[in-house]
Amino acid sequence: TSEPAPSSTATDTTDATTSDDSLQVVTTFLPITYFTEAVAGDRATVTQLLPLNVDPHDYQAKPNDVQRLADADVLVENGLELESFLDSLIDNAANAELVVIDSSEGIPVLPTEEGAHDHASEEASDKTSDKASDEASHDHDSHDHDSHDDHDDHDSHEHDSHEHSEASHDHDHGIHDPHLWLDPQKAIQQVENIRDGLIAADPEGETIYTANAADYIADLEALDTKIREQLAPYAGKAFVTYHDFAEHFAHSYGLEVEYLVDIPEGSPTPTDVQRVVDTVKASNLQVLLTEPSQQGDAFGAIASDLDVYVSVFDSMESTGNQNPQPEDYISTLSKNSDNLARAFGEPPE
Amino acid sequence: MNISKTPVLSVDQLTVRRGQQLALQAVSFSLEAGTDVAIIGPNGAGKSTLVQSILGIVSREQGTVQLLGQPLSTKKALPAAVRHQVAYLPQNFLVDRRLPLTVTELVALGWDKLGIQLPWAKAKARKLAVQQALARVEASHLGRKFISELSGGETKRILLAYCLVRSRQLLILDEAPAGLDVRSEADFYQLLYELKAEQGWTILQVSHDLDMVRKHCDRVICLNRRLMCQGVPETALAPENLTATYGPEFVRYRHNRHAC
Amino acid sequence: MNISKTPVLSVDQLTVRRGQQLALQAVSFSLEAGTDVAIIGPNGAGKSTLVQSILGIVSREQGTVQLLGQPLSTKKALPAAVRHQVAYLPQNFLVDRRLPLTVTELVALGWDKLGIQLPWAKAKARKLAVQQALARVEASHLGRKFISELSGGETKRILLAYCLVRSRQLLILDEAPAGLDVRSEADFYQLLYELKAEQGWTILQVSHDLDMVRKHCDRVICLNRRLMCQGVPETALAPENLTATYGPEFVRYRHNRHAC
Amino acid sequence: MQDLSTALNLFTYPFMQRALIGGVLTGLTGGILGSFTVVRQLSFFSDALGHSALLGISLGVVFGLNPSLVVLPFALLFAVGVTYLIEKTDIWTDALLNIVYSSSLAISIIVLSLEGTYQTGINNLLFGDILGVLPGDLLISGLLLLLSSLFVGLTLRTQVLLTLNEDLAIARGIHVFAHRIAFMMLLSLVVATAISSLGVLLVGAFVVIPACAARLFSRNFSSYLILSAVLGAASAAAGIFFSALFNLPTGPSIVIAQLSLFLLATGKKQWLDS
Amino acid sequence: MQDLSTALNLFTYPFMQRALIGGVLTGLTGGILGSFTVVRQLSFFSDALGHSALLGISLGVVFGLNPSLVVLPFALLFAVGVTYLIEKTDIWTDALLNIVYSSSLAISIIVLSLEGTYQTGINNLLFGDILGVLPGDLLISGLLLLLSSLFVGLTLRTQVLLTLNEDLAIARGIHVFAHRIAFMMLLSLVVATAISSLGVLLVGAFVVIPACAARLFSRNFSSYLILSAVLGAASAAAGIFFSALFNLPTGPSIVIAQLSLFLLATGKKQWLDS
Ligand SMILES: Nc1ncnc2c1ncn2[C@@H]1O[C@H](COP(=O)(O)OP(=O)(O)OP(=O)(O)O)[C@@H](O)[C@H]1O
Ligand SMILES: Nc1ncnc2c1ncn2[C@@H]1O[C@H](COP(=O)(O)OP(=O)(O)OP(=O)(O)O)[C@@H](O)[C@H]1O
Ligand SMILES: [Mg+2]
Ligand SMILES: [Mg+2]
Ligand SMILES: [Zn+2]
Repeated sequence: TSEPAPSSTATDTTDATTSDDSLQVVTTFLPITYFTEAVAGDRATVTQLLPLNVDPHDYQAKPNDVQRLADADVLVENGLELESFLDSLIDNAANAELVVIDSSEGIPVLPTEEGAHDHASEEASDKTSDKASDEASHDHDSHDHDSHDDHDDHDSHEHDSHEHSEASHDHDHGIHDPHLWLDPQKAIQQVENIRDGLIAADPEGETIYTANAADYIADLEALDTKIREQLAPYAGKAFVTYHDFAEHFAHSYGLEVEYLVDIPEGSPTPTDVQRVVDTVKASNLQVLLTEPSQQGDAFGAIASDLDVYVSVFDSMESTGNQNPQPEDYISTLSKNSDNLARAFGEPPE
Repeated sequence: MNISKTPVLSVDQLTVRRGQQLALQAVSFSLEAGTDVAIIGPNGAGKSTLVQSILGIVSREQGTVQLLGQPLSTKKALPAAVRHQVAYLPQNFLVDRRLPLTVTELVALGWDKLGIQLPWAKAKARKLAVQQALARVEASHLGRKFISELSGGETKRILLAYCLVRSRQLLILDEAPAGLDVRSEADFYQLLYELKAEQGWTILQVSHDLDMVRKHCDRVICLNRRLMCQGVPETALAPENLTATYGPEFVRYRHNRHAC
Repeated sequence: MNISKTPVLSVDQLTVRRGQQLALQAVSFSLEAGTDVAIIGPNGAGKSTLVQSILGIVSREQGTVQLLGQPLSTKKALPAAVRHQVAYLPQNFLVDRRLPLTVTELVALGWDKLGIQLPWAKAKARKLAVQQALARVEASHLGRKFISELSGGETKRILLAYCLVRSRQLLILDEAPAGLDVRSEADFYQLLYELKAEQGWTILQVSHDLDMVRKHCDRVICLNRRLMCQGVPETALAPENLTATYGPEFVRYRHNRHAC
Repeated sequence: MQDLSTALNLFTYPFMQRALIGGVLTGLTGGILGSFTVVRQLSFFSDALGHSALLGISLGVVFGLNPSLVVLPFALLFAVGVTYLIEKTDIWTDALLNIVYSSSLAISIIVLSLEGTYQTGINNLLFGDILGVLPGDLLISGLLLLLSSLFVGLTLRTQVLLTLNEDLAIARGIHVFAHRIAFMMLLSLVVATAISSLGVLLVGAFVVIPACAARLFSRNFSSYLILSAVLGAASAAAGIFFSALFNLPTGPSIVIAQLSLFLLATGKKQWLDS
Repeated sequence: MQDLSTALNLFTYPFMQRALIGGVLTGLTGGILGSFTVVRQLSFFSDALGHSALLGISLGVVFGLNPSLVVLPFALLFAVGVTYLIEKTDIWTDALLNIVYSSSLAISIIVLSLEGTYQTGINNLLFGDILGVLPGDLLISGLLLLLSSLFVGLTLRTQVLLTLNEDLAIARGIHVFAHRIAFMMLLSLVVATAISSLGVLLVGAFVVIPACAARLFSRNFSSYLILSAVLGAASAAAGIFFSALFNLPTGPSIVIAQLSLFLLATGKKQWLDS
């Protein structure tokens, strides 16, 4: 096509020439593309369905997307209802051969619990999430905000039609926080899921996929170790984001996360602001964190009142970078961790 | 008075409030079929209010109105039986200048019986009636113009065509000839005469032109918030009645005008 | 003609297009100071178009207009020098009925020099002038009403007060007396006479009332898309001129009207 | 730009055919109702309804009702309420719609913040997914087109007179308030139904833009009405085609097609006027 | 509901004090400009501008400009463009605003869907954060209030005549188009500046609702204008207070306060009329 589909494959030749010989893999959005590319390497052609700069909450389907799904062999999604536009796209593409890999399959998740912004009700939800999480990282009983993921999406933008039609609650919202990828431990499981899925779809590539995945997982383990060490001194401390999007991350590293509003377009009440102000004072925070695509200066007023800085925590749902590489995931999350450490007062190197 | 005939319109003890004041107080009168009746009175006397409250455009505080034997309620729309029997030409005709309605289409609206019907129902008869009505007010050349593109006098003529495009029993005119040129004004009175004499229409017109009223009308109603007098022109337009209606200095003015 | 005096208004070869047609073709005339000039002509003759194109409300296709010695351009607003010297009373006065403007406030707008000024500037003089103007058109009792709450004739009076609340050199009236009651109409002509004779205003009025024109005006301009004739009433209103302006059957109508 | 045959090839997919048919049907309906809507200064009705519907849905959620069952009754209630307010307050129609619009947004935010229920993104209703039109949606669109054509067709004269001048309408025995309510209810029905598949933005555009373009082109009311419907359908078709050809999101492409048409009409008017 | 002393205690925080001052200042400005905006059928101007501003920002980003530098020139251009279109097309003002609104949304989505632009959320501008008012914002609000008061105060007569009847205005030597543009530019300046801290919703409500409520209360134009400003300020203060007392989001609380005022005015009118 003359309008190249967003592709981050290093060897990105036109699909017309490669479509017959190599596996055509379509991914949904950025973190999934990182992971899939890391596993596929040169063995398959990986293209991302969404433009790089559009996060899944915002997506408007184009006619040609259907065709890309119709021509694809494999589709990799994050799952947990984040990519709500997919159902009708897949239906329309009518591609019986399409293999869909749900990268979140089988990964323990943090349940979202509606309401419950009051800190009183949190013990119960902590229990639930503790049981649900069987990963290495220990849990903190005092973990404050498991219960706040009553929105399943983040980041500054548009929270467009997530259809949580199969939500088991009587309320119309996702039951699980879908932002697994912000926790490297869960990212590893996603990579494993993708690896297994690709092997199933392309058994001949098994050795390549296994080797690639192992390399990447090693990197992720290293990243996890780095972050764990970096943040260990601050265990139990709270950090502040504009809205509530870092649950998985915080959970994994024994931190608490305080936030101003639960969803990006939520309007804070005076008490919300008061709570943040008081938290910053109590934890003696140096820095408040916003997302890179957050419009304007959301924390500006509070930051200047408290005389602290504003820094960034990137949730990686979209990027301005034209040619993202799997290593970007590592560096971005590492950067997030650095910023966080600085927020807790670590002196800059 | 002819007791055997039901009057075309009868208004009984009509009281109407506009804003804080009473614009009309206990006005009663009735119209005999086939007569041309003028309502006269000073500015703000309640003449327009009277005709509007008869038709239900302004709500009544008290009193009853009967049109062609049917009692009218201001809560409900005009009853089906009288709906097409009455035509009304308003004093001010405010329209949205951006509405793309042509003169022909406006006049055709006067012809339609506004029920449920196909848009092209009776297109031929309709077209013919519209053409005749436009010719009657000498406005055939205006047919394809938008109503927002007319001069003041042209608008008046078109409204007149709207009223008489279909035969009626009662024609209510609020200062219809104001804005017409001298020649059209004469045509207008001629037209009213024909409608009345040849087709038996009853006419209720608001007018400031006492000369014309004297000459053309069968009865006169003098109004100034209350009914000041009514009767044939000779008596109703007698100086003492006019003085009562328009105020004490009235006779001098009349004199002035007629010093020709 | 008096050559030494510059005319108050002079219109030269004015051509104006409205929609597809030319509403005015090559109309030229001029007004001497202190005269009362009538524009007459049938409906759609272009009378309103003429006054509107003089003031720049409708754009001109050709021709020039000079007001008090200042050339006017339709591209630009009226020059500052003449801005407060001319008042205009339109034929149709369309306002948004929801605008909360009172009669007093409307008339006061006529008094203001619309430049940059404090809202309370000269409040006293203004209030007095407004009161006087309202009294002059017998509308003092209407001062606190919203302009949307007036009857047709009341609106006309208020507009008149708006025009004469401050002294002017030129008063342009488009069918001002239409809608006034008999008594107010007489007052109106009396008022015009005073303004002209005592205060030296020049008056340009569009009128359909030939009797009044004959009696009150100094000059008459007969218009029917072109300038048909102009002159003192005796000559301009002669039967042959009227026939040329209004069409051949005109004389019969005149006869009809005067058979009193 | 894709090459033409690739683009045309897309139309062999049923989803494209459905989008095309759905777009054309809604274009016709929008054009027919829009010609009156615009004249009655109700241009922002769809936007106001769309944002109020959100409130309806959140209240529904609060009371444990199924959102899709709430929408239609809510829309009808909304129509009655707005007509009543317009009638009673005698405030500018667009201002009133704005008040309704801001207030419903504000109330829904507060309700949501109180209940802590999931925030159905405010913008959920803004963009629909015309590519996700289902066969059943087509049926509904068809029915609404039929209903609107019947309503406007059979009461055309009444509607025109009502729009022209209320006094004249009353003097002809038209029950103004009843007719206003009927029209508003029909409009809200159409808007509410279409919103779920097309989104507020597209529905609003379908109602307003073709009618305005038609206004600039037409020299009488009948041609205005017909042209409005035709332009609605044509711009939908053109927009979907462009969307396939240039690989752009479909909904916005339709709006752009409508806008182009409007600008064309403006240009033509400028050119004629000078 | 919190207890009163807790709520009052909130006002010892600087952010609450700034919110209060900012709200009152914007309420005054909105009321002053709003009284004319509403009469001129520009009620949806803020919404149209808000959504177009997004387009301006995305285009700015495409051309590598700093978004905050783009917004003001864009808003002024927008004002000129809209005034020009209203003048030239002679289409209903609200319909035109709707066209501008839908089209800018559609174009921005398309621009965003092209590659290489950075995603800014459509809705970012909808809800501002009155609690995030910076001391610098207060200065700007103060300046805008001053500017608006001066403009409206010093040209009051001209504005009123212009709003009343265009023909009369021309006959009095008023340059109608220039005055229209000036007013629109001022309005767009106020709206564009306020949007970033208050959000489109709140700005729109500040402009429309107090003016409509004032319209129902007042018996002449001067009281309409003054009351509109006063109600704007009072409802802002009341809204912020309620927000503290009942622990509700601040922006929506202000809108609710304004709405209550409007309904009160409606009720009073009903009661007087009967
Ligand atoms: N807005 C408009 N657009 C197009 N044509 C118009 C417009 N207004 C008036 N015309 C046409 O221009 C011509 C002159 O109109 P004008 O209003 O000047 O007439 P007039 O002499 O004032 O008539 P009247 O005595 O009825 O007031 C008429 O043919 C009329 O139809
Ligand atoms: N919409 C309104 N609201 C309040 N008062 C009104 C309204 N319309 C008219 N009035 C008042 O009601 C009274 C009667 O008005 P109406 O229009 O019936 O007078 P009219 O006899 O027709 O006068 P004209 O000869 O000037 O047409 C007047 O005092 C007028 O000010
Ligand atoms: Mg009257
Ligand atoms: Mg005229
Ligand atoms: Zn997210």
